[in-house]
Amino acid sequence: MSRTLVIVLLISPLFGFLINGLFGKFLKGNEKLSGGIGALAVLVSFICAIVAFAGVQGGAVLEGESGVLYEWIAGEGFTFNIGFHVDALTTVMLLVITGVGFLIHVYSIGYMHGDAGYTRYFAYLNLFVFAMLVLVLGNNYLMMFVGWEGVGLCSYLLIGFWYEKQSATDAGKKAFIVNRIGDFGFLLGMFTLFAAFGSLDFAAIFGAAEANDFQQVFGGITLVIATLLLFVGAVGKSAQIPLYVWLPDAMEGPTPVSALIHAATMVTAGVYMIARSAVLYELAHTGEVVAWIGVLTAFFAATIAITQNDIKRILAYSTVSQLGYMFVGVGVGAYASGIFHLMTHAFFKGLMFLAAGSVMHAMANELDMRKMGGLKAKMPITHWTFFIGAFAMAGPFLSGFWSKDEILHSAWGSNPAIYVIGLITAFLTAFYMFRLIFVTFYGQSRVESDVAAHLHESPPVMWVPLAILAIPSAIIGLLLGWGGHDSAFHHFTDNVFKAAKEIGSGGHGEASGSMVLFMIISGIVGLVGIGAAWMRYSKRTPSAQPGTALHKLVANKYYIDEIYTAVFVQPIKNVSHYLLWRIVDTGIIDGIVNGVAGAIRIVGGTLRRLQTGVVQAYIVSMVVGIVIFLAYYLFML
Amino acid sequence: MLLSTVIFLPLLGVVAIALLRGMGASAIKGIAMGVAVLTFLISLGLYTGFDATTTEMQFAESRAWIPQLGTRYDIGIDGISLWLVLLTTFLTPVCILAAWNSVEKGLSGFMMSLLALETGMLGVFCAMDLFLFFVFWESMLIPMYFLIGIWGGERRVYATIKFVLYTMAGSALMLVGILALYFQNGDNGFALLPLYERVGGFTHANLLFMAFFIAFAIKVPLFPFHTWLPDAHVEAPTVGSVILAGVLLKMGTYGIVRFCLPLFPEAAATYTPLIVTLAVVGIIYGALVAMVQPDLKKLVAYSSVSHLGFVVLGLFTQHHAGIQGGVLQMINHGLSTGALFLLVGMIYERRHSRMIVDFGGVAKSMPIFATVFMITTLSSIGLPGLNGFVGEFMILLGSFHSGAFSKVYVVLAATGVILAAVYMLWMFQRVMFGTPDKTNAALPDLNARELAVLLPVMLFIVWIGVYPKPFLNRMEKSVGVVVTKVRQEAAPAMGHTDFLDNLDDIERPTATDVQHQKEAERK
Amino acid sequence: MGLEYYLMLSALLFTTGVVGVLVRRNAIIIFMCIELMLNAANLAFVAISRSLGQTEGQVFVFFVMTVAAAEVAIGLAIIVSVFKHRQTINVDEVNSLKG
Amino acid sequence: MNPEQVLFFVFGLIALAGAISVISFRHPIYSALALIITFFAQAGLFVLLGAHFVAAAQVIVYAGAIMVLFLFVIMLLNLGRRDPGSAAGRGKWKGIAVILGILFAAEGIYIAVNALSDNTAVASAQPAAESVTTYDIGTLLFSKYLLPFEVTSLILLAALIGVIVLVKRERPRTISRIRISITRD
Repeated sequence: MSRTLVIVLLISPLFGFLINGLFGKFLKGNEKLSGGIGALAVLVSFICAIVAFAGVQGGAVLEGESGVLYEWIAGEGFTFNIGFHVDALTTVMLLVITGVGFLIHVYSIGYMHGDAGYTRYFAYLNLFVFAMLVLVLGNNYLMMFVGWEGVGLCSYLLIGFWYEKQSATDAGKKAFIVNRIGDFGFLLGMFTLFAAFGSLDFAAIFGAAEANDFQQVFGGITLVIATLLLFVGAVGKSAQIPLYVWLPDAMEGPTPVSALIHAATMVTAGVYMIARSAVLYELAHTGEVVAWIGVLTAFFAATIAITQNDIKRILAYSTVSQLGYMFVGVGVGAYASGIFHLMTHAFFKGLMFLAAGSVMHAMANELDMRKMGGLKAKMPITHWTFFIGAFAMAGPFLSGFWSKDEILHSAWGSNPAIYVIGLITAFLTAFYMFRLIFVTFYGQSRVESDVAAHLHESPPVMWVPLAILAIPSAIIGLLLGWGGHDSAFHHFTDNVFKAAKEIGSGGHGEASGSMVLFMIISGIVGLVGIGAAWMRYSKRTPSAQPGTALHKLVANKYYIDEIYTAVFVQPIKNVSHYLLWRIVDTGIIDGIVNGVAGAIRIVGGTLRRLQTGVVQAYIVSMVVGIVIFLAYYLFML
Repeated sequence: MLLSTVIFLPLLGVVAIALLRGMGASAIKGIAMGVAVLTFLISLGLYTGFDATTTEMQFAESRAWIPQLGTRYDIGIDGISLWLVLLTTFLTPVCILAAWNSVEKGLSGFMMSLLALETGMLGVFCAMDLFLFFVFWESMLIPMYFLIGIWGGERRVYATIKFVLYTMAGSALMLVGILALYFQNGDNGFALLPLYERVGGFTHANLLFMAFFIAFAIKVPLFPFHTWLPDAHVEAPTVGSVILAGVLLKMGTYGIVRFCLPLFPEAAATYTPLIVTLAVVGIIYGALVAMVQPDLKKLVAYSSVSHLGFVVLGLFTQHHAGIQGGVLQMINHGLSTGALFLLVGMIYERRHSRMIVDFGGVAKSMPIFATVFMITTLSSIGLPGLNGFVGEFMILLGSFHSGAFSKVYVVLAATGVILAAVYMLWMFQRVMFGTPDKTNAALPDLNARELAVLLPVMLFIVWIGVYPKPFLNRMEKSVGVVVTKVRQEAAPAMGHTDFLDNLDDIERPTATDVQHQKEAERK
Repeated sequence: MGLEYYLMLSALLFTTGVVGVLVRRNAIIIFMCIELMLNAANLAFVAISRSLGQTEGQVFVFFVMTVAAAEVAIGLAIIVSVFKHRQTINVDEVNSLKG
Repeated sequence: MNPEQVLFFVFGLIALAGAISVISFRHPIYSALALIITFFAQAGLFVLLGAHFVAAAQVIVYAGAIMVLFLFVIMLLNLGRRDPGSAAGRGKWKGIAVILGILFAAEGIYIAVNALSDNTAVASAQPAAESVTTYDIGTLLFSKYLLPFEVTSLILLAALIGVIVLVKRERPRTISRIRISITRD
């Protein structure tokens, strides 16, 4: 666990970015080279991450003084460092980011083939990895925020990657701005923490918070306010209610980007942040808010996912929904389970996105699953990998099952209502995922004939990453999750959450009831969902027009976007344009200024008449003045 | 002598150009560029020779000037003015290079105005004598008047007059203030430093504070004194806009930190609620109005109103981080808004339009331009890793931490961060993205000269963002002086009520209470 | 002779000059009246100089004379050129200063 | 009454009469001649005050050079016959002017009589018995007032150049116009 290792790990993608970004012009036309550089940069990081992972076995930590690289912003009474904190939690994130990241880089080499912005794409992707690494490596909230905003930027750039498309740039802008709203909360949360603790270092804050040794800037509810503000940031970044609206639109970006940023890594940053701040959330008792927002989002997004026909959008809503599960996990105090789900989700959702990309690649970028069907025969690898991903998320035995079940189990211990909603969502999840599978890969082919002609399996550079990702998606849950709260994963991360566990013990109530019972219930619910989807969709296509009013409401995503536009966007635009600019600025303020000028002109115009041009008239007035002044001076003083 | 050399070397350039006017355009440009670069290089001596450990004025010079009036030629710099001096000497050669081919008439006059302006601005930042300060303050108006009035756009006369009259209205008040200080300064004439050490404040301190503050607020410009700015920017030639945004506006905020705060700390504390309200209104108002501007230059101009609101907010925090952030943000705004105006100027030269609707898809035809524009935009909206973030973060942190005013202001000000993203990215999208039409598709990308103009600015944008320590280091002590003054003497004037702060009164079990309770239950 | 007599005479001469400037229209005569006023001032200078026993007053007279000479030269040149343009030196008719 | 007093009144009355004549004569040439008389009378007063150098300068510079210039211009412009505007507008300011004149003179005399008597510096000063010599003035001019002295030369130079510039322009038309005006009369 040396600092050099961490620096290499961090800097490698930055180099990749600089090479592709600055010298991209000279790499033009050599796709292999720029793609190779991009992938290699992340591979180096991945290897470093494995070394780091090995180094933190048994609870070793790189942090504090030893991790400080340099003083960033410092002055009288405040010091913010660029420094690292590497523990078990960090290495899990590192492995996910660099591991999944590397595979997606490799996949992109094939997927982006022939695109005009090839080098630009890899530059952005490397920059994203760099920012994401900053986010998880930082030993203080400010550094986390740097990465936080950095990944937001990359997300913006990559969503709007095909900038000639209006919808893509709109989506990018929307993502950035909605994220900014969240960041606004994060920023204020940091200020509250700084005001309370005089520092933003994790170690200092958590230590002082446990010892109850800090400034109560908002009275007894300082930590409540701080954690809720930070949670606003998480809501924005991890697309929870009410700021989830950007994520479905973000599917305008290239599909590998959706896989990496909008499924596997960036959107889980909020979960990571809360897990990292576990001590604070335990002390402030705000976990319940987090859990409720999470479970509601999970349910809400799942309902929307049922009605969508665009495969990437379904995956997007399923991501929102799964993120909700993760928030339930960290909200109810099952931090390790939440992070475990984060990890399994990264594998199976990344896998599904890449598989969806593979479908798009074959289908000439068609996304509407009503125009697919029966793809199984033409694209067996894609089908099987997709199937594994979907089953990992919805059904029993594969990775997602283990992590989700741990969360639900903990939720029951915390609040049965959350558990029930979570279970219903699990049913919905199974239903919409397999609706997607059956409509896309089974049944009659509805592919248009000209597309059908060159329907083909993707090249190895694309399907190999799929196959590799399918392995952890299938087995990692069993490997690391066996034993529920006593599993290997829990042991590995034990040290990180020990402090929070101690504070929280009793608060959440130990999960009661047998784990096995819960697993059986979840398994059955999942299978029922799959069965329902089979009944409904294995033979039939989803209807083109929504039927009932409720269906229509859900299919239109509850009109949330329209409501936001009508309530926030348009009024602000109109007020700014008509009231502030036209009336206040041009009318009132400039009116006063020009009015003063006009008044002076009128007075001057009147006084002008006095200037007859006859010199003697001037002299007369001058002499009158002299006489009066002299008289005053001589006789009055 | 180093400081005097830096201040007056550009004036020497003016004389040289005046004498050699007949030598042709390239000679004039060469002289101007040479002088500007030389000034910058010499001014680097100020940076290397600066002692960050002292609060004294450095490189100080003191000579009798007009003994009958009690005015002296006293100059010197501290950690605050150092950066503004360097910003000025840095931006001037950049501007000259940017204007290389764009001046069609009166090239020698243009270059002379630019160099004379540099002397005026440097003088303002170095003067340690009130009278000298005023002379520089006013003298810098003249070249600016010519720059906008001769080389400006269609409504340049209206804009120039508005600019000059607005400023003069403030200057008149400031002159009264300077005279009032003179009469309270005993035998020290117009010297500034003895005023700092004066104990017991001044008579009519509140009025004097206002006299100075309004003059500076107009220059900043603080809402609602800002309406000259959009007009001046729109009509000014590119270089004029750059200097205006980059340096001239900083003279207002510099004045606040040099005069208003240390001289009248109590009055400053008294008026803090009012001023901070105006600053926050300016932040939000500027951002909202910027959002709906159809003209690129106007958009950037209103964004300046928003950004300078942040600076003023920072300066009135009575907090190290806040004031340091405010000073740093002056530099940052100079760099990023300066760069934005340069970029707008470059695209205007190609397209002869500044209307956003005329653009679209420019990223396709001008990828390098789009990249630089993107970096500048991000710097302007305060993305971490670039300069704007460091300043904004420190300002907001300081405001939140200081307790000089309610935290509600900070929350409102922080919304400016969101709005900045809205208007800048929306503008960027409309200009850069989409499919270019025939005219826009034919625009040539940046040439080597234009890159040479922009790259140094980009370098500093990244540098301050990644490693601001050299900057913060050198201003720390000087800011400390201001903070001590403001805190000590302002303490009695504080004591506002704040509904957020009153949350103390609400009874709430603390975390440890809960823990104890649980332990008790378990037992 | 007391100083006050000289000063009174100076005041009377000066007043005469002032009245002349006010009542006359002819630019040349107005000019002469200005010379008259300057001379009245000179008289006061010399008288006070003598009364104080200092030489400075006379030096100032010397300067006044120099300035007067310069002024007359310029003034008459202006009159000549005004006459060239307007064929008149009547100050009533020269009113381009009218606002 | 000693001779000095007699001479003071004689010269004073001549000067005053001359001055009044200057502003009363309709004819500029008469005015000019009256002004010369005033200057001569003033030179006499200077002699009475013991200022011989100034008296001489008065005669040479004013009466000699300046007035010649006046006469020359009057003749050049052929203004000799009458005051062109006097008939039309003389009365316009006359009343006001006279009243102002009386007030102004009264104030001046008041200063001469009263205000100065309060001024101890002037009142207590001993009148110099001896006259000031040219030597004294010269010494002062070339020592204490050297810089102003040199500056006056610049003023004269500026005047010289100014005059040339003023009169030089449009020379051909100038001559013809003057000719016209001459022939017209």
